[in-house]
Amino acid sequence: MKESRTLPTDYVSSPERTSSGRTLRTDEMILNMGPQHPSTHGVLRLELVVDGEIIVDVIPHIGYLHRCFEKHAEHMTNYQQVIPYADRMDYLSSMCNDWAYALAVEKLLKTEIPERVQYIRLIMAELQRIASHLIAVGTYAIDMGAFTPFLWCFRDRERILDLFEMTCGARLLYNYIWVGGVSHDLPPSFVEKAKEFCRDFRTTLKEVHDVLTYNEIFIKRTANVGVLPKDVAINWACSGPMLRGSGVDWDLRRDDPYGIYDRFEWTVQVGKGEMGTVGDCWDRYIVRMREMEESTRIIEQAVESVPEGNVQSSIPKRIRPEAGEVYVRSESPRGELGFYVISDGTASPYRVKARAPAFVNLSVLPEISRGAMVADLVAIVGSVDIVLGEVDR
Amino acid sequence: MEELLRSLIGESWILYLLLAAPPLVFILLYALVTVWTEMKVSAHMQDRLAYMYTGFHGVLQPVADILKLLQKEDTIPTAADRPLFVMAPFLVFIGMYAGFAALPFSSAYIGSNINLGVFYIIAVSSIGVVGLLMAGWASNNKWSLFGAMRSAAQIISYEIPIALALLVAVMITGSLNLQDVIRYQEGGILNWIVFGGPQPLVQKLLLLPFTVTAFFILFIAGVAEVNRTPFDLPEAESELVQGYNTEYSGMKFAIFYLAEYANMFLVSGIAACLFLGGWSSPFGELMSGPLWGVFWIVLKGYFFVFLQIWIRWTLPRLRVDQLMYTSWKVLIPFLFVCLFCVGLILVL
Amino acid sequence: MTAREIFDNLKAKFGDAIGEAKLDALQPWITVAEKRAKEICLFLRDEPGFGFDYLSCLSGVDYPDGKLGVTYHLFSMNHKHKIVVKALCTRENPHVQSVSAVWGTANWHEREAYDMYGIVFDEHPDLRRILCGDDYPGYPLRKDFKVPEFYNGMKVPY
Amino acid sequence: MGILNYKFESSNILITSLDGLLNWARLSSLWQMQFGLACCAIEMMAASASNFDIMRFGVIPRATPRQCDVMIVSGTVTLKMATRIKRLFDQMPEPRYVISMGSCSNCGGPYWEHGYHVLKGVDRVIPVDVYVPGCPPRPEALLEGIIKLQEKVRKESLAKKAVQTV
Repeated sequence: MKESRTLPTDYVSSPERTSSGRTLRTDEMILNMGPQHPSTHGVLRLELVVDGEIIVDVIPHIGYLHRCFEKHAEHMTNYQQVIPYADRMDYLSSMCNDWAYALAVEKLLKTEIPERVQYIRLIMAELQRIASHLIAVGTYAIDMGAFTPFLWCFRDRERILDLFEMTCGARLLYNYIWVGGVSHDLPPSFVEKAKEFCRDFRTTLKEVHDVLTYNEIFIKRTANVGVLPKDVAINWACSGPMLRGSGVDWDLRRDDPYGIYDRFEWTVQVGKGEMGTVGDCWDRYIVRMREMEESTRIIEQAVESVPEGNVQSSIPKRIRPEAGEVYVRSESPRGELGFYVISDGTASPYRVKARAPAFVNLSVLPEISRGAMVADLVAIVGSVDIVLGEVDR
Repeated sequence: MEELLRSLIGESWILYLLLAAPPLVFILLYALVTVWTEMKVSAHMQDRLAYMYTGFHGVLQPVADILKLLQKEDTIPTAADRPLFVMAPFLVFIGMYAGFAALPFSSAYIGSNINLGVFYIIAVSSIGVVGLLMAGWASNNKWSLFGAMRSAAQIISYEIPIALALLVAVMITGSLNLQDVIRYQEGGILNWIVFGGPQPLVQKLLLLPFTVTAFFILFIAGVAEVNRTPFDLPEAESELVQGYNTEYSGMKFAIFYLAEYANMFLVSGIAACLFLGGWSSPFGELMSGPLWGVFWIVLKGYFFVFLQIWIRWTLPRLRVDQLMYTSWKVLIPFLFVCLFCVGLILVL
Repeated sequence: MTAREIFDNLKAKFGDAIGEAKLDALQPWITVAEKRAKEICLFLRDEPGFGFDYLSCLSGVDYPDGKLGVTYHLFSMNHKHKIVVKALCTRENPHVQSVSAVWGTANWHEREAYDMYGIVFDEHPDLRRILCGDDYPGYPLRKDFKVPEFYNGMKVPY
Repeated sequence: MGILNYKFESSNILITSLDGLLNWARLSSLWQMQFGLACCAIEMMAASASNFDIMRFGVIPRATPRQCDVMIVSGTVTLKMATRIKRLFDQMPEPRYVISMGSCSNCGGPYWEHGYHVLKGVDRVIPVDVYVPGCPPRPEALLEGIIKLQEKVRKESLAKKAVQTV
């Protein structure tokens, strides 16, 4: 396949490095990383211009998993039918995608959501956040060369998947949160199992902290690497742990509230530059670790007080929202997940645009990886935590 | 053993074959065991089981792997430099195997009992680098080249701490002959050089901190020398795909694999010989003798192989500049201090 | 700041460049001239009263009346207010001024809109297709898009 | 004695037992190519993680196609990726096998109708040995796929082929 390559306009072909008064000219090498590479987390392709091991420039090429989500959404015969495709968009946080899409359509419909549904959705989204962050942390450990924490993370993730499975029968892609409600009610032993999980999960977190977070080598590899300053982060519209890692106290769950997050006690975790500079890879990593703790807290509070009630609000089988458009955003594990839905009054959406957080977060990659080493690039890509299904949609 | 065989067979090529064969047999057997051990040890650290379906708990898995690799198509990339590409794995293997020639397996058996044993091992262990560099260059793959450059830089840098650490032991024993070094340490665990050697008590206590430091550094540098985590940069999977052996398949890859595992034992064995009494029994006269000697050195060597496996599945990987920093700015200065103090104590 | 105030302010500053607006919609929007998008966006970002420093989303749309459009969802981190800005262009001459110099994030979003709708963003530093291959025929999200029978020798329809 | 005669005519004992040994080696050491495409890749990772532990069958992930025996196409194959998958498959040395994991790579899955950028089945570019259905298949289903592939390998006869060609 033919693909053109362009270099940025400010690119200098042979940088001159002066050492002890003499000029040393070096040649760059173009290195193709991906689409099949162990650390690209899927089918991302990075074109690296390297000078030895130092990265001069990175040109990401995406689209190797472009599955035409938006086209499918327009061609569905029903608003509800989009949800399975939203599931497959960011396959690590299907629950959050479903919720975000449902929120958008519900806003168009101006429906009220039963109280029980609010609780169930919140519990599911937070469990999903933990599951997603566990993969982020686990694969990050692999990128750093430590294999064992990855398996520990997956072991605990399986317990969350068990909870999902007993609720809706699926392990990965759930189609659980529907417009106006959820597909099934919670099974009888769910609350008990969820509490048990929250209790045991703290032990795993401690284990991962012991073996990875405060490991000297790990800190050396991630601190002061890939520093994303606050203003750059906002200008490039980064969101989620990426933005919080840069020290911006910003969480849509609190600042643009949706659901019932305001009823629980939890804090927004922000990167403080404990091991290096604010906004480095270690900060992004630790924000994820601490968010898992916060999510556990939220779940513990929420499962205590799930009210009885209906799990489907009374909306017609075939939804026809009045013509209009809405952009609704929510905090997925990777950041601001927005759905821009245009309705023309018929039963299927006229246009659905998904604002994928990973897509936006990835676009800042060249900005933060120039001048780093090849090994650092692996650390940076890992800390951005991309899911290619979402980047390419 | 050498004399015995010489008297039986006389000076002929069969003699040399017989003398050279034991390490090869050992390497093959050891590699099969270690591949299995590595997977099982890692699996039990990670709450799983690993190989289960080939023989009892998968003990035949390495055999299956080797047999399968033998059947694989032997691909050589079109753009590769064919002669170098084919030669590289053998060169790596030769470098490793030549090292085993001077490794004493017991008081009765050593491939070649040369007086410059330590020096010889340091010298031949660098041959492997040429092979790695050749592999990376000949593959005509940029990742391979990266891996090769990294491994060359790494092995050359870590050769120096290894040589200096060995020098500490050599200074105490006063010999470069490995058999002599081991005989010097005979008579129980307290005579091992890591515990100061068979010196008078005061001198021994004075030497102790330096010998222990030198031994630790030798172990760390040894791990780096064989490219194991946290120093596995040449084949860092998440960075360089498979490093220098990216383009190798089938038997050539198997040889690289074998050489890596054998190298693990070689550095462990040398550390054991110079600091832990080699084939000598830790209980003095008890359980000593030529055959017990094989047992002891394999046990000691294998203990460090196990440690290397343990470390590999626990620690993340260093970055290339941090690797160089560790060698040149941490390990080497420490060793210079050790060398100076050991020399001072021995003179006094 | 409410949508009405934002609209009035913009109207006072840019006059004709500000087109129709729907301020009573679920999320009020303002239309701006596609040739002056960058200038207006820069004002929206830098004017202290507005402070729209966060471009949430930029999407291309193919409207039923045959026009193409770009929708910007702006948000201010300081003032916590939002506004939707739209720029419309015709199918025959799909040119819109790029805002990637105002918000870095617009770079990839605009490339995506170009890829999907064929909207050309003038002054964009690196306008290439982003999701589809470089030689992919047509702009897939346009309503009149026909799936190609073959692409690079591979059959595309089921 | 018909059966015995027949056996001696078509093959001989030596080749049969050598075949058995070689097939056993190949089927118990199926090194997998470490690459994932989409959702199914997560289930593939879950299959190699502690709970399912695909390594019990001797399946180890290798990062380079040169050292792999089986390619698990885990997820949607897009038109842009299809050529890359073909190349990766070409880089794998014989004998090689392909497991198509999930509906997307079997036939396009949910993207079969409007997926203008989705290849409707990876078998349009590379030959597939085992299809694992599901969207995504559970890790158990992938394990089943591995077992099916092992059955297939067990019935092969490489040695006979080699003798015949010589």
